[in-house]
Amino acid sequence: MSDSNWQPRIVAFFCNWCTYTAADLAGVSRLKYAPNVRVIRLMCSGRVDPQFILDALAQGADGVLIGGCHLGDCHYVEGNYKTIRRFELLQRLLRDMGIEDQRVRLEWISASEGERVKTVINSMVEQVRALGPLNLPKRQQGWDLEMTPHTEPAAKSQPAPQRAQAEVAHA
Amino acid sequence: MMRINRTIKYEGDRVRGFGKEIMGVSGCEGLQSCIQCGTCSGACPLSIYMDFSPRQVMALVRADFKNEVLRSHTVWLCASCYACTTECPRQIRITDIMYALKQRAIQEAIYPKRFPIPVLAKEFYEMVRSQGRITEMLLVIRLFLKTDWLAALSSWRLGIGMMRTGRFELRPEHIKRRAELAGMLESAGNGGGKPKEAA
Amino acid sequence: MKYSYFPGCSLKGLGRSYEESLLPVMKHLGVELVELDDWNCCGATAYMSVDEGKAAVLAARNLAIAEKAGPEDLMTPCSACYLVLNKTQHNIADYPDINETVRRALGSAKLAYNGTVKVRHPLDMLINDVGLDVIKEKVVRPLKGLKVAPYYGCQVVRPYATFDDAWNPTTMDRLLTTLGAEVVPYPLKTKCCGGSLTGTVPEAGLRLTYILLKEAVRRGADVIATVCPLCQFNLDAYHDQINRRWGPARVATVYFSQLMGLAFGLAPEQLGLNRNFIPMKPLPAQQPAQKTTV
Amino acid sequence: MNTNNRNGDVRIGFYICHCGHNIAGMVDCSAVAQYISKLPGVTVSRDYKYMCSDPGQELIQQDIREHKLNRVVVASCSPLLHEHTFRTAVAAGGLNPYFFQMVNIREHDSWVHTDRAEATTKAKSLAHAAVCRVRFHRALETTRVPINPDVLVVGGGIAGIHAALTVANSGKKVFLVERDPSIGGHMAQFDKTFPTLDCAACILTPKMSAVRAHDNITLWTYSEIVKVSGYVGNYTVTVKRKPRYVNEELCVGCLECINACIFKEGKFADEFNVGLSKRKPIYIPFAQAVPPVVVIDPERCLQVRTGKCKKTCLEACADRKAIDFTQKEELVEIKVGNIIVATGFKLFDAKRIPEYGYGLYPNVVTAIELERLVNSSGPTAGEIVLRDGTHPKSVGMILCVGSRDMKTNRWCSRTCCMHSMKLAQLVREHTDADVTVFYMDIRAPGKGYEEFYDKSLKEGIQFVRGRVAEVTDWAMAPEEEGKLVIRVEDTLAGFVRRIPVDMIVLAAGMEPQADAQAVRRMFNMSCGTEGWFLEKHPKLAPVSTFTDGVFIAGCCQGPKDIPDSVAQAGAAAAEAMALADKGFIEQEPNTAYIVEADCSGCKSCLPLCPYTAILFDDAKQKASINQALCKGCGTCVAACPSGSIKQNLFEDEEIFSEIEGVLAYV
Repeated sequence: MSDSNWQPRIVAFFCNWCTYTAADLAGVSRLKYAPNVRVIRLMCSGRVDPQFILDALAQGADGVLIGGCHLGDCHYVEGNYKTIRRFELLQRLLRDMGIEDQRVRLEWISASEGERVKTVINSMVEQVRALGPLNLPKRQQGWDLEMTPHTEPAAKSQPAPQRAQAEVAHA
Repeated sequence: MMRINRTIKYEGDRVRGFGKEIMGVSGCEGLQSCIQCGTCSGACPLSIYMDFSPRQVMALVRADFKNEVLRSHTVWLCASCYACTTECPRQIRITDIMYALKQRAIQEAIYPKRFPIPVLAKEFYEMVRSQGRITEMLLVIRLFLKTDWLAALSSWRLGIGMMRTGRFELRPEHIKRRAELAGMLESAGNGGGKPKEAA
Repeated sequence: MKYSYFPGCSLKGLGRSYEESLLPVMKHLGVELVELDDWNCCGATAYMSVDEGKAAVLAARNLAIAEKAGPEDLMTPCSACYLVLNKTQHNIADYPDINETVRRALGSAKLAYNGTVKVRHPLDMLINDVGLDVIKEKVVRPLKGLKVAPYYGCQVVRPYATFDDAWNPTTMDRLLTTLGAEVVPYPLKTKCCGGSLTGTVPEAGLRLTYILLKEAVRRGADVIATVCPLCQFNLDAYHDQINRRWGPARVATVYFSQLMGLAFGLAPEQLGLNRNFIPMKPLPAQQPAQKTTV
Repeated sequence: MNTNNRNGDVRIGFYICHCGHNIAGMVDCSAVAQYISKLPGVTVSRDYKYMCSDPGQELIQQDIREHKLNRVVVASCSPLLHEHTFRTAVAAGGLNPYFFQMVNIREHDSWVHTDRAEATTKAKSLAHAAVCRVRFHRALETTRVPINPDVLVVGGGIAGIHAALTVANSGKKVFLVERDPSIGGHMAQFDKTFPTLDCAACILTPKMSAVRAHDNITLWTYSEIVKVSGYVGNYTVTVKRKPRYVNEELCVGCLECINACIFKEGKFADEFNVGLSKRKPIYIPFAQAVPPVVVIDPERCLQVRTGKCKKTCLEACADRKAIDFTQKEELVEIKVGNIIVATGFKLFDAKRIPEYGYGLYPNVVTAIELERLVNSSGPTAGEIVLRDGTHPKSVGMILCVGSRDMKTNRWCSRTCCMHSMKLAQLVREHTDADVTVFYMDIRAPGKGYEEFYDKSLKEGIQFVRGRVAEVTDWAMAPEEEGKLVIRVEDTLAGFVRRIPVDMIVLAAGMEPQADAQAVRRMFNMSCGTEGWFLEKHPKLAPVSTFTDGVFIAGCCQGPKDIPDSVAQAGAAAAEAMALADKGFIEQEPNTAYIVEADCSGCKSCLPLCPYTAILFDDAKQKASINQALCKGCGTCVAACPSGSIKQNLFEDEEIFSEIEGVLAYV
């Protein structure tokens, strides 16, 4: 938190049917919440590839929020159950990488819960603000340095985000 | 002779910001959504003795009629039975609003003269501050001295009864660490729930 | 079973017969009560009228001491104390400004409160922890034929109690039935007794007391059972004034713990029953105390 | 289409909409346009007052022609609102409509933030992301799926009845499924209807008969929906038909069997008369029931329960042989294109407000109970009587019981004011009792409703403005002895009153059906926090849901009176008919597909698909996706270990570039 101008940047993946609609409802209801979240619309939270999350963090996001329908309410029957499974595995990986649990959050928000969009986003922003910047791109450089002298296959710092980054290097 | 009163209210009679101030006290924010249904007054066992019903007090506070509210008997007749708070369909904590109003009345020394209830509250406050506990008989005697010592005489029967039943206790109860408590209350600062600006 | 015990000022003064009866009854049930070290006045309703922040500090000091003393629940028999301690718990949790005031004040005396204490009323604890079965086993002299009006008053069920219904509480009804008493339907069981208004504005306060007494008489009650020292005092001490103003409404008012003691076969003088203005009539159909064979 | 190749020359047109003041008030639109204009590939970047207006759309089309744009990004409102509009505009300009991306800077930005600089920053980064993403877009084609013209209507109250008749009259087949043994719903229980005071049975019965007589309507009462699958145009619905132990085709409704039942007297609470009368185990719900067929209560019938009854009913039915104890529960599968859900409401249980003494004092009744008492075919033949059989001299009506109350239901039930005033007038008509109505606010905004209020006042009905605090039976004054006492603040007079009455009528409010959540899940609808089914748009799509081909009507969407329910039912019928008449639906081309060369044949994807759209070719050891079955959730895409599954409109590179874009602008 050295930089006093620092503002948390959070990437959100919202499912089209529940959470995205709820965010629209929050807008229609003119609820006010923190401006730090950038929403990317997907059809279902089941579409959230763990690589998206890693990529977002690698690109400089300080947190990632995933929003889906409540369990049992998925527009596609059970996509959100798949989301949980992946999410739990990913959190283990993130923990190993030293990334705090609170930075990546999974929330169920139904189409009618505009108010909840507001509270979830506000609390997420506050949580991430309290944790401070993630600075994963910089940290990655540090890991690379650690890696270079030894060539053992350290499971700890599997540079998954790098792979993701490589895939989007389209320029 | 027919006595008539003028009851019109002018804008100048309002104390702008009073309603907002009360609604800003923790626990009193619900007042904003009052729909004047009168459940509070209907549920209140003492509303029949009040000059303004609890519902009217809610309306007066919201409309900034500070002097009317603080001068009324209503807040002092509230016995804190919480019937209004439990029954209010808007879940307004009416009892807590009454407390906030009592606090302001005492702070600004606006309350009916020689009215025993605010005096009781203040005596109670003082006794707790100095002793940490309440000795009821002592409190009652001090209350009578400050309000209506004649009434004390008329209650002699009750006093004798208390002696007979072994409850006429004038030795003040107090806690051991009186200084600790006094210090704590000191550092709590004044002003009903609202902390002083952190130093 | 062990509990922290917060008696409150009234149980040392006007309501001492409540403590006098509650302690032996609890002991009889094998419940250990440990009085809170150097407890102070909870602040009651009067203190909140003067300064809500300080009122919260007063209550919080007791909660902090209880938390430090151990993990036991904090039992408090006085309705006002029960309400104030619970209310303070809620306020500390719900309102950051109150939380901050309390934290600062407790800190000045090297105390802290983390919100872990559970405040319990004896009725809650008797029904839910001890259990009516255990109580029934201890009854050696059932209160057969005794008609009791169960009077809960306001602050024990409103608005923070969770152990019973705010409109029609039944815990004491069930307890009294277990003791063998007959509970009369008493629609005023949660109405206000007038509180301190009986002394300060008797015209209004005593009228409330009178209504309670009159309805109990109308319902044929031999005795009113209560859970609060102020209720007991109001219903018991002002009969001459009430009589003068509105006519007679004579019925005794005792604590539920005193009735428990009687049913357990404890001596009346051991239970503070001698402290009543209007004494309770001897139990109808006096049976010799005998051990029931179960 | 010379520029479809993603590696070709990308020429992006960017448009930011002011939406009047809605966006421009919080976002500096020209600054955003300026910022975007500098990004690579952006040919045109403009801000404009209303992009969705005709000139706005024309602007896009003109730019496509003049600047040879091959990608379009519009930053405006939610794509759920206007994506279709702009895609159509892009197509009209000569581009494939899927070379378009929309940015939501109204609902997700200007409306929810308060700091202009921050909101502008957010708009820039969201727009940046869209510009990054759109370059990867590909030309896609929508697919057309035919629609089954048949319609299912769920619920046989007035809304369901009206919807079914409307659709059937247009010549389409309708299945009307009702859970109870008869259609008619709550309306059948009413005596008169406000504000015209015409008899409910007189106007409802003809419609009920019409349902039964209609060639296009298949009426299944005593039946419930248990499963729904498929999608708009092609739903498969499983209906559970409960055994009524009476053959509907053979029963003529002569009721001989009821007289013959071994129970000589009614013994069980009659549902239709809300327990005010008793019925036998074999009964007809009410005189005008449709179908006019008896039903046997399996919980009560001795034969069904024990198999040891003399079966006097069978004897009475004789050679008609309509009674059939061998009936079993049946599951029937039907195929429909559209579904109208009209499952109605449940009455609030007045016991939940103990202050009013319902269930404790026998002469505290609910409005629907009074409705049955006033009805000439009701349990008292239209006489308003107390439990002891005498006539009340005074009646108090308490409004908003379980409405506008945060401890129970916070919404206004909308009908209770009018309903209570109607009952008040009927009480005045039937008895000489004084009637006092206790209200918080009288809400009479419908056509002829205010006039009805006026009529009530003129008929001498007392109105006391105040929410009743309690109802007791303890007397404080001589006139209160033996009465029910209402304690209330008369807020207009300004004091507390105690009002003794003989009878109290509680206007219990409406709440969602107990199984609303299960029904919602079955039809894939949303619920508001209160539990009412959620319409797609509160103003502009009031009977649509978020699931295409599923419409809602009547009180399942929220409290309403008969006129509103009927209007909504008509609207839902029209929506369903419009879809059916179109004959096909266009499917969003967001399906997943497999790049066969990359598929390793691991089969990880197979169990993930809830629609069994993924097939596996054992010979080739490759998976493939049936485009007709795929719904486009993308779950398999995220799971494929070899990255061989892709999703149209949500390609990995599209999303990765969107991530990069939102994080590009600091």
